[in-house]
Amino acid sequence: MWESINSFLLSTGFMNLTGGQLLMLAVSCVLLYLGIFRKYEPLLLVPIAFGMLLTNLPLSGITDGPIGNQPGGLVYYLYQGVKLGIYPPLIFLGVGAMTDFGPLIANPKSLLLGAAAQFGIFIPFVIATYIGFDLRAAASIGIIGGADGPTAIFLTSRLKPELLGPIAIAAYSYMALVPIIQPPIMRALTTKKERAVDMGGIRQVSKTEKVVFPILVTILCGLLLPAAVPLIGALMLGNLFRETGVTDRLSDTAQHALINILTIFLGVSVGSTASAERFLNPETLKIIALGLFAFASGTAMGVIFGKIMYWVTGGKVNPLIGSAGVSAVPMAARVSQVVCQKENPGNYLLMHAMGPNVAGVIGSAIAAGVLLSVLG
Amino acid sequence: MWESINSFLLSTGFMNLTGGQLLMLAVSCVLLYLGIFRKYEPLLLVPIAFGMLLTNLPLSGITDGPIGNQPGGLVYYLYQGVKLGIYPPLIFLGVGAMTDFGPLIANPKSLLLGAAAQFGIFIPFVIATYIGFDLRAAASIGIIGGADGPTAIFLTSRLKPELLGPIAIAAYSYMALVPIIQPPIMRALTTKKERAVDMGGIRQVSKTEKVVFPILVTILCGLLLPAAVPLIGALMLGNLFRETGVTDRLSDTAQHALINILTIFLGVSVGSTASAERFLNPETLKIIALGLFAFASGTAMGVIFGKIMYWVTGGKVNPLIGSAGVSAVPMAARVSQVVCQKENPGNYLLMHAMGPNVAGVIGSAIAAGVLLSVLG
Amino acid sequence: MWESINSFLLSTGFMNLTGGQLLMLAVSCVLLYLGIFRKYEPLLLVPIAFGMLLTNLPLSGITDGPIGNQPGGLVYYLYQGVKLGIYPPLIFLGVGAMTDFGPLIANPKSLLLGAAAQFGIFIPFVIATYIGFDLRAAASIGIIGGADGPTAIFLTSRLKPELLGPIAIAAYSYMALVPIIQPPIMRALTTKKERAVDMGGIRQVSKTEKVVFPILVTILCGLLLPAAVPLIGALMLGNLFRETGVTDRLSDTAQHALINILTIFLGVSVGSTASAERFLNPETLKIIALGLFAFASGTAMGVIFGKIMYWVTGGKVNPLIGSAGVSAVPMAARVSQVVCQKENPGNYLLMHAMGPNVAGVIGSAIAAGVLLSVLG
Amino acid sequence: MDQWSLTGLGMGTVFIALIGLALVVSLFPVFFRKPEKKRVDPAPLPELNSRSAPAVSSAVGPELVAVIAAAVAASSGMAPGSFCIASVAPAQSGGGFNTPVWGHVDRLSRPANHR
Amino acid sequence: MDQWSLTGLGMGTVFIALIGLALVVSLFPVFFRKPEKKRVDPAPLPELNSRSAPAVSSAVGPELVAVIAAAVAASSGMAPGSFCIASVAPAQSGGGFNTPVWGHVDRLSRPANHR
Amino acid sequence: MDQWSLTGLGMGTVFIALIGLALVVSLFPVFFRKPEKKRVDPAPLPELNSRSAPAVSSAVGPELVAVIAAAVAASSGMAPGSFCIASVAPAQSGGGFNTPVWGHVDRLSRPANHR
Ligand code: NA
Ligand code: NA
Ligand code: NA
Repeated sequence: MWESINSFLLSTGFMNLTGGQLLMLAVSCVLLYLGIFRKYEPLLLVPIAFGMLLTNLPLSGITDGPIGNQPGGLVYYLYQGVKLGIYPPLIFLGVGAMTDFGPLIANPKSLLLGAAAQFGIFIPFVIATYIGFDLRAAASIGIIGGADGPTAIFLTSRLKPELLGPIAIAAYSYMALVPIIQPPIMRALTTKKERAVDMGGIRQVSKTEKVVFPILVTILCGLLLPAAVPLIGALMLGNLFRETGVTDRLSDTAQHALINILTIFLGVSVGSTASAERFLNPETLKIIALGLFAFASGTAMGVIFGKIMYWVTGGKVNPLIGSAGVSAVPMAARVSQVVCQKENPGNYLLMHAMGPNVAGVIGSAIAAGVLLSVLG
Repeated sequence: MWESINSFLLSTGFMNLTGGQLLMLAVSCVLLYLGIFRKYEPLLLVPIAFGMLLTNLPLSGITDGPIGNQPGGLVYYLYQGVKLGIYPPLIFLGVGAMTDFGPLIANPKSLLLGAAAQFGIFIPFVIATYIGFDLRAAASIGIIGGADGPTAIFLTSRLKPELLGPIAIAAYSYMALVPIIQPPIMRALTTKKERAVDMGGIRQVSKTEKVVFPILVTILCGLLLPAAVPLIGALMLGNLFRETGVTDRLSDTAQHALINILTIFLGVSVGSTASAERFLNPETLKIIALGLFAFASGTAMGVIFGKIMYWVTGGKVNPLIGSAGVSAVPMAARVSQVVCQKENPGNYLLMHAMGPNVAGVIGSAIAAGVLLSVLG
Repeated sequence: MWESINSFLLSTGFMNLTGGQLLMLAVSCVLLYLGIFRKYEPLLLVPIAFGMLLTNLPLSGITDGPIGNQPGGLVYYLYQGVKLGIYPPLIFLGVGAMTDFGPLIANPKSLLLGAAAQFGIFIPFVIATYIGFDLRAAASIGIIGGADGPTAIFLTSRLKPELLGPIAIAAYSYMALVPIIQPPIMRALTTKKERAVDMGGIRQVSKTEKVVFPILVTILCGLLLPAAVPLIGALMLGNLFRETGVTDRLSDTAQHALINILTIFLGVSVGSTASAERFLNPETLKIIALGLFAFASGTAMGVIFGKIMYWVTGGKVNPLIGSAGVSAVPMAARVSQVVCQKENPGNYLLMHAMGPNVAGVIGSAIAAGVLLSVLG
Repeated sequence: MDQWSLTGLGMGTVFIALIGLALVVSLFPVFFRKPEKKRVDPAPLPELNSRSAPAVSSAVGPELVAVIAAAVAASSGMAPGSFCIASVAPAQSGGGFNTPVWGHVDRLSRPANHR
Repeated sequence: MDQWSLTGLGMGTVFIALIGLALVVSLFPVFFRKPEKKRVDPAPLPELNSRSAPAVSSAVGPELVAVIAAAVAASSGMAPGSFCIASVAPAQSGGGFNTPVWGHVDRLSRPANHR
Repeated sequence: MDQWSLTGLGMGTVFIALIGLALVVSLFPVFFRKPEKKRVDPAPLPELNSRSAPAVSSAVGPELVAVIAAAVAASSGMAPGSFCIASVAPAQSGGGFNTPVWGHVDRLSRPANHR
């Protein structure tokens, strides 16, 4: 009996915990702290951090595949939805059902700013290739600058699944940090006068326009870039459910039960890829650093294009709405509003900034499609 | 670089769009229009039409299966639930949880009318075999006359999956058109006096009866026709959840989150079977025509049996409730009511028509079971 | 044609029903009666009994696996989530989101009582090995004493799936019978004075404590017993969603849409394992008998440990809260309350009994982990 | 089987099934006479502090065992009395607790939160 | 493809796509002029006993058939008139019933329960 | 392992685990003293037009980086200062925007709809 107790003791996690795993347990507790008490995108960071915690408990086998007759672990099965690219588009379905493209339709110029901010994907991508990452890893790092969780996870799961953990954590953390990362850059690149520009109200958009928009985007983007169809198509189908007025049941489920279930599954299984062996190496730090740079460069390029539009239109466009092009809906748009109101407290810029903001979602899905079709 | 841009251009959908696909994009836009603005069963037609649209965007690969290590497309995975016969019974679970069999229990004669209307399945089935369809295709076409989406999709996915697109579209479109298809037939086959018959009130049904009914139907139909168990069993389990009074949680989820999620998945993946190659051929037109004929003949046979019951009972049964036997719950029952009120405005026939209406759901599930057990 | 009608008749269930199946149909109707009209855990017993009913309708094929190109039956696919161990942890996610560990945190001594009641697992386990069950079957029978459906199903599906039917039925039935099984044992083992002990109020627990608790339990239990991670981890993640205050969306979905969907799937597929061949044998009776004994012995050992704590603390602990350690949340705690109030009507013991009650859930998950790691 | 036999078989089965059902259902009023006045409130929750509501009859315990025992006995040819569990004592106090576990957890835990 | 070409291709595609979209969307006001005053009530349910609400225009029937027939004809080179279904008679009564089936079942069955 | 050793192991593990937990939990009052008066309102939404609510402390930025850097350094034996990101400037304005993105999309888009 003593020897079986002994063998049992040797099979406990306490006896098998590596230093790296202990460190990772600490890191996941810090992420939980940031998610819960500092409210860093808690809907994603809490499941991700909990997945990290579970995967770093030794010998639990929850990420192991099936062996012979023995079934695999729980997280192994949940992870299949990430691996097969199922969760991110379906989460986008819910995001689409939550998104109002009205401000974008009212002001189609917004789309240009949503395009410009995608430099935040490609600048860090190029840099990453020069500091030693291969093209697929560099593309996965660059997509952090898309500021869009499902897009980042979709692309990374196809190109470089071993980097899923740090990339998802970087993407969601920096999205939460947008109100801290963006304002200094925005102020540095604009003059007081530019920041004070009042863009007036936005025109009202009819139901018909809102219904036609998602169908049109799907067809045009789908024809231009077939690889973007899963993301764009799902986003636009969700938006169509929202706007028809006769599919409220589907819209409601897409933006509640379905997205919440998949967010739990996605978060836990993405977090579970962050095992100590994979996560604790200098690459992770480089990813975290490049991710910050991605957000910063996207912001900067958005603002710079905003300035160009300011000049071209003779001062009618407030360049601060450019920074909202990085996505991070709706925080980046709110940052534009807050920074603007510092100069001109009565200026209600939010709706104007929502245009580039949602355009940024489309823009980064297209960028992801290009990367996927060339490298995938 | 130019050659890679060139090869990229050649990989866009614009360069690969066939005329058939362009046509199909137009057809899906028309279906979206009918679903959204004309309210043709929008909960199903919108996802189906969007699935058609997606599948006809060239090179997107969303319906491709996995190749080696490369995962399959999103819709390929969603389609598995159709292919394996999982979605339709689970959708029936929700339909059962939404259905009140009270009017049927109060008036068991209704079941006969629900049976008679199933000629609407077998008459077009026989005709289809004579105009060149094989037995499995003809059965799939006939089932359109069941006027029941999940049943039609369940049977077709097992017998003739390549016809799923046109059959699902025909089934849901004609269900939406029931108020236009049925009244002329009903008036042509009945006299003014028959249409005016007032059937009085219906008796109150106790909770015990409502609880016993689904259990009994499952056992009797299941013993008579094993192949109908998935559909009938799921329908009746959902209804049992509704009626027990102690499983409201399950009933609520079956008729909201679960049915909505599966409706999205089912609709998109059924629509995705309608690629240009498959859809654009004269067979599709024949299916559309036979589907209309199926609805018409089901209506006619229901009314004729209603007339027989009128004679047998000495004028106590209004033959207009016979047309409700085609299912298309609850529209066919409402049509009975409206046509009746034309003659006798104070006559409240709706509850009497709900009996054959829900009986028609059971009837067509049984008919599907017979077709499946012989041809499957 | 007559011969094909004949062959069709021979393929009906009526012609193929065995006496055992007829008996099982009757048993499932009785279980439905108990679930619906006597309210024996209806959320589980109704789907389980309906699954039993379906599986005993001959020739329906709903539990058959795929053969060649022919897809499997509906319940075959639903059962995969049981077989692969996916449903029970995800149901525990919802249970965690519904559970308030506050009373346990306020009174950590409760954990001892939750441990003691686990003798209710191991005493019948030992007895079962002596009356002819092998170790894996005996462990599956013992776990009935854990009074925790998902834990029992998780362990049995891994150790002895052929016993799933009787074990799940026994577990849920006896949980429903806790108010009848426990009180005589509780009164037999305690004095009037002991039963009247007033334990006062419980301290208020801060949000921070409630947030830290699930993280800590996951780490400590996960390190001690890796095999318990799926159950404990999911339970605690659900509880974390509940307590953070920033993940209410996820908590809400975990305790409604997700748990309800999986409860339906789990219930039906667990019930479907109870085919006549498997269920109708003397083993089943022994399991039912041992299950009752399991509940009784867990109750008794909980109360005995409660008495020990009564003596050690000089009469400050009411031994009646010990019986709540068997889990069966929250009924066992309510039984403690009711039995206590018989002696001392003003004594509000419920919150004190909730501590051992929820501790019992953790305790039996750990016990299941030990059994799984040694026998799995 | 040709299309006509299949049609005969199909409509025949549909009519047999639905006429059979109609016959059985038309007997319902014989078996389940009085319609209840109102739908029973789902899972009536007894007042926590009250002593009332002994809703579960004292005979409730052995039902499950009796039924399964009878089923097994009938199926295996054992004498029904040869295996006996009679010890589920009909608790005098009882208590009407038989309500869905999860629903309860939910309701119970709320007051605890707000104390 | 090296990182620079890929960047060119990527940003190029993003700009082409979004500029293209911007152009198309900026034509919206031309095609869909008047914004509606208020969002149409989702699936307006006609009063069960009223005779009003002939909301479905009488031309609604043949649309589906016409469109699909035209599509097939265009694709297969058939003469458009060679296959004809004209019998979907424009019902004078009609009735505005075209609302989601499940939603209706739900609404309809409730009064039935409470009678 | 026979049934008795397994029982010993099982009950032993259960007791060790739960006693261990009990010990740790009984230290909670030492670490987390004051119970908060009321549960914090989930994700308090700042008034869109107000300037108040700089809820996020200015030190929030570098936390994530610092922690992960320390973890990597500790694990890889690098000198902690050899890789440095110090540029997450503590924004004076800040803004309390750190709330769940989807929840917000939802809330934000509604007024836009109803304008
Ligand atoms: Na973006
Ligand atoms: Na039907
Ligand atoms: Na327990």
